[in-house]
Amino acid sequence: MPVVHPREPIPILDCEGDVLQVRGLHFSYPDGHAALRGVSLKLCEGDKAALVGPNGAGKSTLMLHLNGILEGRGEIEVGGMRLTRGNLPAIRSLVGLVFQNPDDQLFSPTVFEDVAFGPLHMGLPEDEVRGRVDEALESVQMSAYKERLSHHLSMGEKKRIAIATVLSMRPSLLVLDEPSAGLDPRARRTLIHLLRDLPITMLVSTHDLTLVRELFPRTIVMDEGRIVADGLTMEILDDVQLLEAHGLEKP
Amino acid sequence: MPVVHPREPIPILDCEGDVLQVRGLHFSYPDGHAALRGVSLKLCEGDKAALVGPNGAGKSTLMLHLNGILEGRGEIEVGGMRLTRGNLPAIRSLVGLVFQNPDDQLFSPTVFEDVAFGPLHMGLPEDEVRGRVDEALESVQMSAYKERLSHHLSMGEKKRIAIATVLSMRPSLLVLDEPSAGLDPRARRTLIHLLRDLPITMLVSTHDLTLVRELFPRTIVMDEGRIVADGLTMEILDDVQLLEAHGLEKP
Amino acid sequence: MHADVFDRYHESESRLHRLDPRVKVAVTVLFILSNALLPDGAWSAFGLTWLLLVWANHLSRLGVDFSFRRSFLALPFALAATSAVFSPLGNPLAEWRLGPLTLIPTDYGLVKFFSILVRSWLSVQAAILLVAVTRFPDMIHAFEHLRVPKILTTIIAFLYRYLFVLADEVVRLLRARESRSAAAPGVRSARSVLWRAKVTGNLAGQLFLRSYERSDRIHNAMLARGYDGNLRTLNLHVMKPGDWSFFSMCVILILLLQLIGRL
Amino acid sequence: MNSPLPLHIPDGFLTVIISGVFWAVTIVMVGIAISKTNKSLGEKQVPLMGVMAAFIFAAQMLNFPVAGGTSGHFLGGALAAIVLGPWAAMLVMTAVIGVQALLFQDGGLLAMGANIFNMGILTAAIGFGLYRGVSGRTRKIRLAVAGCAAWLAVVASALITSLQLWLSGASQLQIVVPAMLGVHILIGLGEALITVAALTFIERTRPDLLNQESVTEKGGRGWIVAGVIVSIGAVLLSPFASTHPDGLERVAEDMGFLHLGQSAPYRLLPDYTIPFLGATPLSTIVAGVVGALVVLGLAFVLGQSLRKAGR
Ligand SMILES: Nc1ncnc2c1ncn2[C@@H]1O[C@H](COP(=O)(O)OP(=O)(O)OP(=O)(O)O)[C@@H](O)[C@H]1O
Ligand SMILES: Nc1ncnc2c1ncn2[C@@H]1O[C@H](COP(=O)(O)OP(=O)(O)OP(=O)(O)O)[C@@H](O)[C@H]1O
Ligand SMILES: [Mg+2]
Ligand SMILES: [Mg+2]
Repeated sequence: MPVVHPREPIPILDCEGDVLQVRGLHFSYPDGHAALRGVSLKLCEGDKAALVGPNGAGKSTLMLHLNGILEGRGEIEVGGMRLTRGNLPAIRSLVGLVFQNPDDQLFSPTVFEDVAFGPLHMGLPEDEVRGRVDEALESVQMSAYKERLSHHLSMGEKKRIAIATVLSMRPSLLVLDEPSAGLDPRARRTLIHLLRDLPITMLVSTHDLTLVRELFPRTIVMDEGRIVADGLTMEILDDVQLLEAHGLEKP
Repeated sequence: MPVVHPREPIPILDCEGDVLQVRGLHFSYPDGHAALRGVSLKLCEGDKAALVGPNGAGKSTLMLHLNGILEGRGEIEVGGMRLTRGNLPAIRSLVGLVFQNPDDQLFSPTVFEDVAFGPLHMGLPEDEVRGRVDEALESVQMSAYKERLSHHLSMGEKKRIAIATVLSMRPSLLVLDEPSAGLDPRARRTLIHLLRDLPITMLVSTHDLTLVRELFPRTIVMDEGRIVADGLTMEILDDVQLLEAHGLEKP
Repeated sequence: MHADVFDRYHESESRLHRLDPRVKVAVTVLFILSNALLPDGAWSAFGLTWLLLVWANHLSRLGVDFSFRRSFLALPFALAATSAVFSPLGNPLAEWRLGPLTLIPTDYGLVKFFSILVRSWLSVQAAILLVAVTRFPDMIHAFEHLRVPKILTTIIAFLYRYLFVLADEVVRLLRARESRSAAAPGVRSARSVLWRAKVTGNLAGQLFLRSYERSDRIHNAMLARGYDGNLRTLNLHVMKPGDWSFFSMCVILILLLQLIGRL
Repeated sequence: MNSPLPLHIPDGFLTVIISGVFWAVTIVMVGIAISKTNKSLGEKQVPLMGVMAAFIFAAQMLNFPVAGGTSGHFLGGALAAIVLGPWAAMLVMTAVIGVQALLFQDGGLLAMGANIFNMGILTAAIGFGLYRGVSGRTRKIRLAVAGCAAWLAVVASALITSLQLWLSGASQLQIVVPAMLGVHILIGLGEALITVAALTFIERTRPDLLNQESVTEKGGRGWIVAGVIVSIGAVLLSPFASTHPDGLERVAEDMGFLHLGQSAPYRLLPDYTIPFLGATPLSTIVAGVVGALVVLGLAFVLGQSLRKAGR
């Protein structure tokens, strides 16, 4: 059941950017490779945007900037707060970043400990932490897995737990890096339902254009460290020339 | 350009199994988990078959049996030769197994050494080894990469080299475990062309049903350690009920 | 994949790059040995040794100050040698009181200290130049040819290969930890040091298990390609007359240095 | 990539004699290790050792913030010995130290024998020997001992490093021993905590690995004896070395080395001479007290955290 896309263009690009504003972001890796060459981007409350582009476009690099793990030239504002070194901890409680590979995300022995890490580190009292863990596991439908060892879970289960680890921090922006890679069709379907039902602003990078069509009203195309298109998914996925030019394929 | 599937059914299942015959294969992991519960399968010269099924179906486990890395109950014949401990070396030179993650497959510092590893361990003379390395790299169009260091390669390049490492052994059966996972559309396209042009019998496990439709005339569906369907791709991919029942989706 | 920064090899077209890796390894070891054998205070010999290095830098076409610019690695360790200044031998130069300690630098001690620094600095430069002009896999071959047990060289080859893979993994794990190291506004974050050490221990345990399981998969991949416990390698390098002559020349130069140092 | 510890001796600091002696010991030990692991692991050993070496290397990148911008680091020698067995751990550490020297110039080539001995062989003996001694005991005791072994391994490495420097005339005993020990007593704490946590993790997720005969190669009593002796030696030697800095040197003088040392073209054991006498009673006492306090504190902290974990 693909999302019903409105027929007339909605004014996405005029939004205020109340959740996220990125202005003129430049970044080069230590080896000199320029991965971001001036990225500007706005996200509003409730936006669900897909970030697509070929390997090496800079998607993951951009995402790592959104909660200050990488530091480039340019301005980033999250929830109206300018990202600086000083307020990194606060920003990180607003932006929940989920990495492509859940094995990179889950570093504690049990599911509970992993989901509790964020809230614990935020200095919340124990009761509150337990409450949040339960709630986060509930919303990814993994409550029964609380005491399981992360190591022994299947890929699809790990993905959900990985999402729970940031949900427990109650972020106002969820940033997911290739959430559907390596999932079998059933797990992928479950993930789609999960993402559709989460009432959070999200930015999701993916190579899976079928997923994009089903789930995201808005699509942002990156290539070579720049944003080359930003608009309604149905329009972008119809633009065969644009897709071809950036190593993508019509789903 | 999807492969043109013949309209009338070709007699796949009646083939002699001159390349591979598996009869009643059972296997349990040391922890007691029964991963294969009676698998029977035949492959003929020139077959290109896809092996699909949900996570945990036993696809990888089956593949590890085909060249004797795992040893289950049941019979396996490769090229008319019964697989026993005694003829493992001979069987391994007939079956080329490529793992999902090329980082597990490419364990030597340089591309050349990796591609030479198989032929060297078959005890071939140096000249012959060098000749085979050149030939294998040629057929995956990576001749220019001979002296490169494996860790400098991109994912797509690593995948091709991984295939070359078994091609240099001149296998009569190529077994690939999820070759397209993690590739962007462009790299995936290149891989599809490569596999289409290789004139070798192959068995390929994948979650990518679009790839299956484009590349393989024959599809084998596994679930819970058994083969639940085996036939023409176009028929199997049209059988929505079958797909649903085994966690798959019509592409 | 992106831990490439670890690589110390510098691509260039030069006499040194083309030299047989065995020669490079052997000459470097002799050079370092010669430094260690030169007596303290043999300044002229040290100076000539340094000229030899500059010449080698020039041969490498990486720039005459290539190894110099990267040679301050051993500096932190020099701290440990500062106490050599207070050697009881030789004539006292001063007397410092530092709490209960009485420190007396001596002329002998100073000579000793600077000799150690110079030796170490020259040796580090030689090693830097060696890895800059020799690809690491070739260096491993050189050790193989020089009769280092094959098991050891192969373990090192594996270490080199998977260093990059695992280092990437560590970077990603550290990122995951960092990205969730948040603080609610107004609440003082930061748990106890003990808790943090435990989290780090979890990362180490996690990494260990993954490495261990990966080694299983690699073992499978090796078996699949006919590995039976006997490692075979191609003879990748052949000593050419040019290699021999370069080697002999270096040996003669080093012997000369020793002679000069002892005059 | 810099190593977290100033334990990798660069070239130029050790005399040829000291380098040679430790190279000889190391070569013998590594030779034994090769044949032992070959027997116990067979064809599996190469990929296992190789990847484990990469693991140690990568694990040394792990750090955790302690306070005021400093951070704790992980060395891994004791952990490797506990999970892989002593011989395998020696090979793994040999490869690690070899690559650190060759690729990163972290530690010298001539000094490599000594470095391997200090950080590979010694830590393996202490780590495995002590842990093996309590193999039948409860989980808490095993973890506590593992922690102590990890701490001791670091401290012993630091101690022997200072002794080698002193024997080479590159530093004065009464300065370098307290300095090195002081730093590494603290670094060892981080090492102990991480080792215990990592072992806890492994016990929870793959307990089979810690009881696996083939990998851990349960050696006989020899290891326990060796581990305990080396540890006791390290513990006793540090105050001795600090309080009697003139001991060895007086022997040297009596035997006429001093004279020999000054006239020979290259001195056998330079600086075997009388240092300024009555030097530093206070500093060594302080080092000893700090050491004892730290051990007590460590035991206490471990007990607490284990009680919590066991709840
Ligand atoms: N640590 C690093 N050091 C140097 N270059 C890097 C590093 N990480 C990424 N790059 C380079 O930066 C560019 C952008 O990388 P990035 O990972 O952001 O791409 P991506 O769009 O996420 O690609 P993919 O779809 O493959 O995940 C690439 O060219 C990549 O090679
Ligand atoms: N080493 C192991 N020990 C115990 N059980 C295992 C092991 N490896 C796999 N299994 C289990 O065996 C079953 C089959 O696993 P297998 O890897 O063959 O599945 P697969 O079809 O390849 O799945 P995927 O699509 O996720 O790769 C799964 O239930 C899995 O959990
Ligand atoms: Mg990415
Ligand atoms: Mg699989």
